[in-house]
Amino acid sequence: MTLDVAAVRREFALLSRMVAGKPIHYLDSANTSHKPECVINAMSSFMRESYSPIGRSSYSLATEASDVYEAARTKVAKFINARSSREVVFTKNATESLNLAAQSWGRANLQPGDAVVLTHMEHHANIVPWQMLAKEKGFEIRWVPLTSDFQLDLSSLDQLLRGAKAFAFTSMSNVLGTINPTRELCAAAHAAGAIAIVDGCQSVPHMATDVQQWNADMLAFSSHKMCGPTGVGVLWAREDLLDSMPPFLGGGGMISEVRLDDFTCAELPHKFEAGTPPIVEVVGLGTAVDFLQGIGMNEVRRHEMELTNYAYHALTARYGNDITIHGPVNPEMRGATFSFAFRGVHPHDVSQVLDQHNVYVRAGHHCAKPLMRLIGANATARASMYLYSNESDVDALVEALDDVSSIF
Amino acid sequence: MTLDVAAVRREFALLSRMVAGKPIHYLDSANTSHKPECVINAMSSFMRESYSPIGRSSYSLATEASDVYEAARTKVAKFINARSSREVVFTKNATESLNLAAQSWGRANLQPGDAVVLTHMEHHANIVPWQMLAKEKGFEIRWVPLTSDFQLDLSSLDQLLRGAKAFAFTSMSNVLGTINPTRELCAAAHAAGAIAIVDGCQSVPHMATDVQQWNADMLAFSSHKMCGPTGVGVLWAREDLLDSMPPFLGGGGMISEVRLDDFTCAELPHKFEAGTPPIVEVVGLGTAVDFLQGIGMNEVRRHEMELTNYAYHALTARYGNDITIHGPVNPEMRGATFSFAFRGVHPHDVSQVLDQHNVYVRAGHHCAKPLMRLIGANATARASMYLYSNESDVDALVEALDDVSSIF
Amino acid sequence: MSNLEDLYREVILDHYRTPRNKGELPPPATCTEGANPLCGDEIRIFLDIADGVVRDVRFSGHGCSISQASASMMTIAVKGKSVADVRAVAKRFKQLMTIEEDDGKVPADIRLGDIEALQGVVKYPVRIKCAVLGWNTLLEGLDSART
Amino acid sequence: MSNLEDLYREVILDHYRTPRNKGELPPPATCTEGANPLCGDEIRIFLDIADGVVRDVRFSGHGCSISQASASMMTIAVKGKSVADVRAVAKRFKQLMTIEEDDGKVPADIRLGDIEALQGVVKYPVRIKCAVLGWNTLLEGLDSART
Ligand SMILES: Cc1ncc(COP(=O)(O)O)c(C=O)c1O
Ligand SMILES: Cc1ncc(COP(=O)(O)O)c(C=O)c1O
Repeated sequence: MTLDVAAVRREFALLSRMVAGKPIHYLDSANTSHKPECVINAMSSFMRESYSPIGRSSYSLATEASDVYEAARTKVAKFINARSSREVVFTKNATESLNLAAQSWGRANLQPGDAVVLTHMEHHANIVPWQMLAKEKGFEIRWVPLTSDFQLDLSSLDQLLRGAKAFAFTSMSNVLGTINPTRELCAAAHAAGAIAIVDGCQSVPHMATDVQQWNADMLAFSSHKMCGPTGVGVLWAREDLLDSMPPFLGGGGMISEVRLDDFTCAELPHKFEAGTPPIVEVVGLGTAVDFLQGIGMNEVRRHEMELTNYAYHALTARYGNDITIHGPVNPEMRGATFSFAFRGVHPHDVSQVLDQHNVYVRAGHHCAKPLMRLIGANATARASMYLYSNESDVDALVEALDDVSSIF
Repeated sequence: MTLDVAAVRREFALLSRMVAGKPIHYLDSANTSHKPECVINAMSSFMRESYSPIGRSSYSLATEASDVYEAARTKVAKFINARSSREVVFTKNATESLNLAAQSWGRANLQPGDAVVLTHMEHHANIVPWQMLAKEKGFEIRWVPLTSDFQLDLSSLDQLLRGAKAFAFTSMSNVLGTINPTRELCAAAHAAGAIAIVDGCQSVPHMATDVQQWNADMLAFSSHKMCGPTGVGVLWAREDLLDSMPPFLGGGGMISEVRLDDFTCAELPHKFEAGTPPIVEVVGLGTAVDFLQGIGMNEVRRHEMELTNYAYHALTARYGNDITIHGPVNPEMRGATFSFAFRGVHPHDVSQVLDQHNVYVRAGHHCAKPLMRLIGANATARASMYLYSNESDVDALVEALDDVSSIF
Repeated sequence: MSNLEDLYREVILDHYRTPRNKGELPPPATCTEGANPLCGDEIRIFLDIADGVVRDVRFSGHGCSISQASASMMTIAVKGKSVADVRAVAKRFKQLMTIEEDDGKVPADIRLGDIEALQGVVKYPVRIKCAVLGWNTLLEGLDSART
Repeated sequence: MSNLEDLYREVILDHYRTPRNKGELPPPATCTEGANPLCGDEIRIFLDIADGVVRDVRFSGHGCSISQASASMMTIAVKGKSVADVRAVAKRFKQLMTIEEDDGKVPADIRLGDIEALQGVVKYPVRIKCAVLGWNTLLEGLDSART
């Protein structure tokens, strides 16, 4: 059974929006994804019919809402094959998840002389939290370099990991599309006695995730990139690790006792969910997970691989040396995210011209400045696709690029 | 022009929900408020028609969405009479806002020997973040006591503030309903050389707010208590203060430059908004602000004062000494939040019986354990009202309490 | 009158109004504390154990009718029983409360008697925590008495 | 062909393709750096100021067509002008870009000439930052030259 992209697209009202009388081509899904009707409806109906505080109040409306909220946690836990839903902490976005990892686990475990290993293809969200903490704690940050074909250069990994306490890396690059060998990287971290923290923002929405098969220690991802609402992210971590970590944000819901001189923490996962959580958003995320699983993550991946293949050939066949795609060639080794340089035209100008054709790509550094510096670009244009993208989106991109040539 | 509560109620679909064939009486608005149709619709239509990443991408859809997002910031700034929208930082909830204040301002400014002054009526959200930081930094926390009529006891305030660096207090108690003299408290803080951090969670939704008139330094509040969506909160702070504060969460959007060895911060307010913000929720909050301002905050306050008066008299007239209301008597000095003890029956049992009559009150410690200890209760039942509450809600409460008497 | 008869059965209200074995036991009896952070309920269980038998038991603290009645009924059910039997009763009770599955390990002759009146609680999930508070604290007490 | 003629006017593309005064000036000329974090554009402005007159100016760095063309046209507009006049031109330009209000303080005889071709940028708000990058850096340069 293959993904029926026309049927999928009908679920996404925004994709049939017309601008200046012409259809739009949204090619910025690595940034954020659109929302299917089922998610929008789940949120609206919940607010109209069932909205209530969760956890804290005991009347029937509140119990009902708490059940829906906790059911969403269970869905998310199953989606990534977590051992237990106690391992699933809801945050506001993946950035908060990674900051939680750094501030809570990191502040408790890192000292001068220690090292944290990152890679040259990390998003700022997996760099800056470590830099902030390193300033305070004085540990070292080491960087895994890249090969010329946009893979992690693992030749000196064991050396880099020597004495490291954590290895934090992305499972898929948001610029290059490169899919990293997450399972092997986790094993390498463990062999060196480090924990493995996976930034799953770009892979979790696009392919099946199994934290047990990876043998990862933590995983961060965002709802808004996987058909879910904004305002909610996830930190998954091994239960014993979460148990050992000090709290991150303090407030209601995360405590067991508060006296004038001290407080004690609540049980997992509440210990890490201070304050009123994004109740409606978590409900929406639960529906997004149902939606994705209804289609099947392997189908999503297959569709994107086909589209990747189609796009790669369409772009290079038409523009040859005029286009440089920063990323692996083989669709098996990459996601449907294309960063490219076009005939020396500045990416800002490229995206401006494409915009005129309702082709929406992102231009800039994609929150990965160290990587940009490495590939020698100040900015790139990036076209990224998802389960609802189709060949006509690719064709529109190819066609519109021709207009870039005609102006510049 | 007075508030037309029947008209207001028509905006809130949930309030006309029937449970077991009978209308519901939602009396837990101090916990979280329901959402008017305009807010639900603003969120749905935004997701269906205009959803897009903000800030980072430059195509027209993204620019459009950024404009709506920033317009909401301006609305919030005007709502509290901030000098500039650069002073408005979007967080995930008021709890995060207060943790931001503690972790960013506090970690940079507090040393052993310093003091932070809190009050005995604070919510855990304005206690635990300071306790967490005090453990790390070794400063002292001092507590403003209460008078027997549930006001802050200001007789020794100047002494408590001596040498303090910050005074963090709630503008309205979420348990007692007490409205604190925020402007005077800010002045007292400043006279002692301390900054004034206001927890506005309970007052901002219910009465007009003017941070300039208060002369406050920071203000935290939550969208979900003021007709807005979950998943978004606000930290307002004076621009020069925000400018002087180190970043809180690190990641995309909050940086200006990232190199392997360091990063620099973006301008306000982006410096404090790491990662993809709660885009749809901010749009919803903007609509909630429009909704509240359409009615007028003075009208909201007047309505709630009338209801407070009505409820106070209805409860005491019927139950006399059988009911103890923990909070001020005078409706001018309190919000529409009633914590009470009823004939020695445990609050959990009270709320259980009330639930059977579709009267939804909260039972527990209301995230204010130090206050509970002070008033000598382990828990209270709490009925709290909002602009959509009416006399029939109060009548239902009074009636249902009779059933508590009959069982216990 | 509401239809809460299922929850607030007469026997429960009786134990709530007139708790049995409420009070304390002096050392060497053990004292174990338990709390329910959600509603603020707190309980202490005093156990006098000798030769593998719970010779005496008391409870103190404060809480709602369900937690108080459950603790009171619990003291009657365990007093004079062997530690092994007490554990079996506790397990059966948690099965009744649907928070433990019936793994067939509790002997068939272990009966709950009056305590079964608490099964109405199952319809009110938040109250299950109230009902088991005393029992969990009891089990902790047994554990600490052993060591 | 799209209708971007408003944005990418011929004179702009000409300055982009053949930037004027691109390069560096040796000390004692001042060098001021500017950047647009959103798109990664970076610019450096070199200023040789004597007796209150901008005797020479150069720019280097990289950026999109709008930022490059704007900087190039800017160098022509300011070279040989008094610092006061340069400030007035910059102010007028920012008024054109709608990021400063016309407070009537810029003398009427200060004209922008070719630079007015950039007014099409106003329809594309994100690009305004590109257009003013060189000008803001110029103003910073004037400030630092004074001190
Ligand atoms: C006075 C007060 N402060 C802080 C909070 C915390 O707000 P939130 O849960 O939205 O973070 C609340 C509400 O729970 C409150 O009533
Ligand atoms: C690889 C990667 N990590 C982290 C993030 C941050 O996610 P968010 O902005 O949702 O916090 C993103 C997306 O922006 C990303 O692509």
